[in-house]
Amino acid sequence: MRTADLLPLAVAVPLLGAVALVIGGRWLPRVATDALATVWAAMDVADLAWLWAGTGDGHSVSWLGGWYPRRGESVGIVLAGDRIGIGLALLTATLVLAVIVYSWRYFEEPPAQHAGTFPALILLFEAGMCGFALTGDLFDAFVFFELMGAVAYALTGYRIEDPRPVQGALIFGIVNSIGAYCSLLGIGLLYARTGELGLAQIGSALQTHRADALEVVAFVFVMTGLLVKAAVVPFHFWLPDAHSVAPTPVCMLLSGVMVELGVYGAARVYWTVFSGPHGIPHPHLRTAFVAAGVLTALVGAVMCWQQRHLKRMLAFSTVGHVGLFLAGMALLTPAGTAGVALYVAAHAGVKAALFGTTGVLLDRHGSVDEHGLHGRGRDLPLAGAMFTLGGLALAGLPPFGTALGKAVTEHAAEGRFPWLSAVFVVVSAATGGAVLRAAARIFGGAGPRPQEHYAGPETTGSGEEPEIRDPQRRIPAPMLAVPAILLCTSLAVGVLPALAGSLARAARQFTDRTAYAAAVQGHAIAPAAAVPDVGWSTEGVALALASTVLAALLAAAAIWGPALAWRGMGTARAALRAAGRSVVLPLRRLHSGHLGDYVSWLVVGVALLLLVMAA
Amino acid sequence: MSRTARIRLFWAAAVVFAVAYAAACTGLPRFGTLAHPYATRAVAAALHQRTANVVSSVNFDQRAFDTLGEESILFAAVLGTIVLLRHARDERTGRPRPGRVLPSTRLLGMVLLPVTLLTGVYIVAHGQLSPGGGFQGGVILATGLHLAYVAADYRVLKRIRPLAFLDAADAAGAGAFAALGLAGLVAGGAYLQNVLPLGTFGQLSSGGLVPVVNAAVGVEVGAGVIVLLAFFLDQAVEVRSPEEHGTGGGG
Amino acid sequence: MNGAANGAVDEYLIVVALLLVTVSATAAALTRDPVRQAVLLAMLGLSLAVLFTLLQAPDVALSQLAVGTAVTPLLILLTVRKVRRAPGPRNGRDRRGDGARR
Amino acid sequence: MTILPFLAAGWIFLAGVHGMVTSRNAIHAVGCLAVAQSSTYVLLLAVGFRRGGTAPYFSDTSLRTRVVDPVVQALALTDVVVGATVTALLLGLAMQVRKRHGTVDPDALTGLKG
Repeated sequence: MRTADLLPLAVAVPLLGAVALVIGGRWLPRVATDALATVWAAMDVADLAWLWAGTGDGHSVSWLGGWYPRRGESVGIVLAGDRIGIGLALLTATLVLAVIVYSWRYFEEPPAQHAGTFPALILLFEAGMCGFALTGDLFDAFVFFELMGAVAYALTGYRIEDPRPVQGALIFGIVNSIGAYCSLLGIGLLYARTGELGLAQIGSALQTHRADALEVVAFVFVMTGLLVKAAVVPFHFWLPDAHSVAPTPVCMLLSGVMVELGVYGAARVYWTVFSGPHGIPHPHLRTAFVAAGVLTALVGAVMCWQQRHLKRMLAFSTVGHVGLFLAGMALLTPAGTAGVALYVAAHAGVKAALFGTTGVLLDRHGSVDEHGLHGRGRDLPLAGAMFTLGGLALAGLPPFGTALGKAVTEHAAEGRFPWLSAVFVVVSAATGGAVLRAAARIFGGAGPRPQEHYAGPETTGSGEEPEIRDPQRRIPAPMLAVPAILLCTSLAVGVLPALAGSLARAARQFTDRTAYAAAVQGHAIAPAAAVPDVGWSTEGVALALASTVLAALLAAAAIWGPALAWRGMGTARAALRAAGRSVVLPLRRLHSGHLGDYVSWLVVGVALLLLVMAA
Repeated sequence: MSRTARIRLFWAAAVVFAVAYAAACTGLPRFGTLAHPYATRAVAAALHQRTANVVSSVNFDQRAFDTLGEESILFAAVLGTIVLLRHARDERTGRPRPGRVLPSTRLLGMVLLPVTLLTGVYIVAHGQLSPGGGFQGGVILATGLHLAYVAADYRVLKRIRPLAFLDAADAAGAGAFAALGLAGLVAGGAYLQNVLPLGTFGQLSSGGLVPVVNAAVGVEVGAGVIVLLAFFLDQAVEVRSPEEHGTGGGG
Repeated sequence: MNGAANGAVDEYLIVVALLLVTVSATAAALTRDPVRQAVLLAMLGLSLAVLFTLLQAPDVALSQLAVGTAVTPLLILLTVRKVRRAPGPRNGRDRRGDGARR
Repeated sequence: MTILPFLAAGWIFLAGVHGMVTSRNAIHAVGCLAVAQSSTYVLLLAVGFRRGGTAPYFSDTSLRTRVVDPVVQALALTDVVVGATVTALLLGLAMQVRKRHGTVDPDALTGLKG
C-alpha cells in the first residue's frame, strides 16, 4: 500500500462509516451504534496519522482514477497533501473522534427508526472537511465545501423542538450558500480564462496572461465563499447565530475546525493559483487581508466581551481568533503560516473543550446564561476548573499551544506590522477575559449578581431547551473526560517541539507555489525559503503572560469594578458608558438576526473586496 | 437596519458588483470559442475508455470523485431531512382523508405510472451511451412514483412506497459508489480507477466501471428523492401540531 | 456538420432562450407570493432546459427539467401548504407578525 | 452576442440576491436562492459552448465531430444536484421555523441578536 493511497481513503472511510451507521442503526442497540461510530472515527484518525507520518516534509499526491498527468496534463482530480493540509485533516478527524465519544450518551431521542443518523451525519461532515483539506482541484474543493455546508446546516438545526436552532440554521444555510455560488461563478470565470480546474494547473495557466479585471474579479468571487465560511467581517454575521444554537457537540466541530478551514482554503487558493508573477501581487493582498483580519479580530473581541449567552460568547471569540489567523496567514511568510498552524491546532482543542464544558452546564441547569447561572456551578468543580483553564489558554497562558502559536505569529509580523502584536494581545485578552469573567461568576459565584436589564439588543441564553432529557442523572463520564483530554492536546501542541518543527517545515512547503506545482506533476523539489524558527522566545512568553494578566484584570474589573468606590471611578464609568453608547451599541444593533441585513452585508463585503483589490 | 437602509446598502454594493463583473466579462474569451484544452483531453480520454457519452465519462470516470462528493451531499441531505422533519415530541399524526379522484385522472395516472417508471429505468441504463444517467433517471423514477398520489390517494402511495427499504437503498447506493472506488486500490491502481473490462464501444456494457457506478447512483438518487418527498408529504399531509384543529387531508 | 447559416439561426435561438431565462428569473425573484414563485420557478426551469438543449447540453437539460420544473417547485408548494395550514406560534415567542398567511 | 450570456448570468445572480434582501418570507428567500444559483448553470454552460459544436455523444456520429465542452456539463450536473438538495434542506428548516415561531417573516424573527 502506497502512502498516497491513504489520501482518498481519508474521505472514503467516513463515507462508508456513515452508510454502515445508517443501515446498521436500524436494528443495532444504541451502545452498538455508538461503538461502531467510534471505531470508524478511530479508523480515520489512524489513516490520517499514518499519512502524516508517511508524507514527511514533502507532499503526498494521488491522481484519482489513475489519470496520471501525461506531458503535464491530466483529465482527473488530484489530491495533494502537505503536512499543513494533512495536519488539518488529522485535527478534524481527532476532533470528530472526540465529539463522537463526547456524545455517546448525549441525545436521548434520535429520530425514530433512524438511530445512527446523528453519528452518520458527523462522519459525513468529517468526509467533507477532509476532502476539502486534501483536494488539489478547485471544483472538487467546491463540492466538498458544499458537502460540509449541507451537513452543517442539518446538524445546526438538529434540535427542532427549540425555536432558535432552526432559525440560526436557516440563516447559516442561506448566507453560506450565496457565498458558495459566488465562488462557483469565480470558478466558472477561471475555467473560461484557463480551461483548467486543478489548482496548480490554473496557477500555471494564469502565468501566460497579464493580470486584468477578469483575474481580480475571479479572485474576489472565489474568495467570497471561503471568507464567508471563515466568518471574516462583514461576512461573519451568520456565525454567532449558528454557533450559539447548534447542539454542543456540533459547536465543537464548527468552531474548532470548520471556520478555520475557510482561512485554510483562502490561503491555499491564493498560494497555488494567484500568487504567481502575473497574479495578485503580494503587497496588495497582504495589506487588504491583514486589514480584514484585524477588523474581524477587533469586532469579534468587542462583541465577545458583551455577551452573556455562553455559546454566543464562545462563537464571537471564534470570530476574534479567526481574524488573528487571517492576519497571520496574510503576512505571506513561512513563519506567519507556521504560527497560525500551531495557533489553529491549539485553539481547536481549547475551544472544543470550552464548548464541551458549556454542554455540561446546559445538561445540569438547562441554561447557558452567564447572569442566570450566577453561583450555580459551584457543584461542578471539575467543569469549573476546566472552563477557567480554557479561558486562560484562550488568553494565551504559556505553555499552552495557543501561546506558542500567538508568539510565533507576532514575531513573524514584527518586521512589517509591529503594531500587530498589540492587536493579538488585546484580542486574546478580551476573549479570554470574557470566558474568565463567566467562569468566576458561574463556578465561583464571584461578585454581585449582575443586573438583569439591558436596553440594547441581546440574546440571553436562558430558557434553552435542554439537550438531554433527564437532569437528575449523573453527568456522563465522557462529557468531562473529553474536554480534559482536549485541553491536554492543546497543551501538547505548546510543549512538543517536534510538532512545531514539522509544522514549520510544512509551512515552508505551503508558501511555495513552485514546490506545490512540481509535487503535483510528480517530481518533488525542495522549497527555496529557509525553515522559520518556531521555538519559545522570551519576548513571546512575555507578551503571552501580558495578555493572560490583562485578561484576568479585565475579568476582575468586570466583576468587582461596579462595586468599587474610588475617587475617579465615576468619571471612568461615565466614559465607559459613553463608549458603549457610541461604539458598542451600534455594533450590537448591526447583529440584528435579520436575513436580509446579512445578505446585504455579504454583497457589501464582495463590493469592498472588489474595490480594494482593483485599487 | 431599516428596510430602506438595507435596500440602499444593497443597491450601492450591487452597482459595484455589476460594474466589476461586466468589466471581467470583457476579458473572457468570446462566446462560442473553439479553444477548450480540458475538453479536448476529456473527449480523447472518453473515447479511449470506450464511453460514448463523454459527459458520463467525465462524471463517473475522469472526475468520479466530484460525483462521489455530490452523491454524498444528496445522501447527507436525505439524512438531514429525516432529522429536520422528524415528528417532534409534541406532534401527532392525523389520518388523511381518502380523496375522491376523477376516473379520467385515475386512468391517466395508471397509464402514465408504468410508462414513467420504464422511462426512468431506461434513462439510468443508457447513461454511458446517450443523454441521461443515474441522476436524471433516478429523479424521473422518484417523481413518477408520485403519480400514484395524483391518480389514487395518499394511502395507496404509502403502500407502494416501502420507506424503510428505500432509506437503506439510498445508503447502500451511496456506499456502493464509495466501495467500488476501492476496487481500483485492490487491483493495484488508484482509488476510483476504472479497472473493469471496457467492452465494445457503443454497447450497453461498454465503459467498464461507468455503467456500474451509474446504476449505483440511479438507485441512490431514486430512493433518496422518494424518501425526501415522503418526509415533505408527511409534514404537509399527516403531521398535526397540538393546537391544530383543521382537518387537512389528502387527495 | 451544420452550415454557417444554420449556426446563425441557432445563435438567434440562443439569444431568445437567454432572454426568456433572464425574464423568468427576474420575475421569480421579484414575486412576493411563494406559490406564484413556485410556478415561475417551474417556468424558469423549463426555459433553462430549452437554453441548455440549444447549448448542446441535453444531459443538463434533462436534469434541470426533472429538478427545476418538478422537484423544487413541488417541495416549495408542499412547504407552503404546511405553513399555511399550521396555526399560530407554539412556544409563545415571536407572537407578532405573520408574513406567511397574508 | 459575444458576452451577452455571461452578462445574463451576472444579472440573474443579482436578481436572486435582491430577492433575498427584500424578502418578507423565508420560503420565498429559499426560492430566490434557487434563482441565484441558476446563474451558475448559465455561466458554466455559456463558457463551454463551442460554435458549431454538437452535444458530446458519439453514438451515431463520427469520432471527429466537433463537440461542445463536456467538462462544464459535468460540473453543471453536479451543481444542479447540489442546488436541489440544499434547497430541500433549507425548505425543511423553513417549515420548522414556521412551526416554532409562528411566522416565516424575517422582520418578525428576532430571536437572535446583539
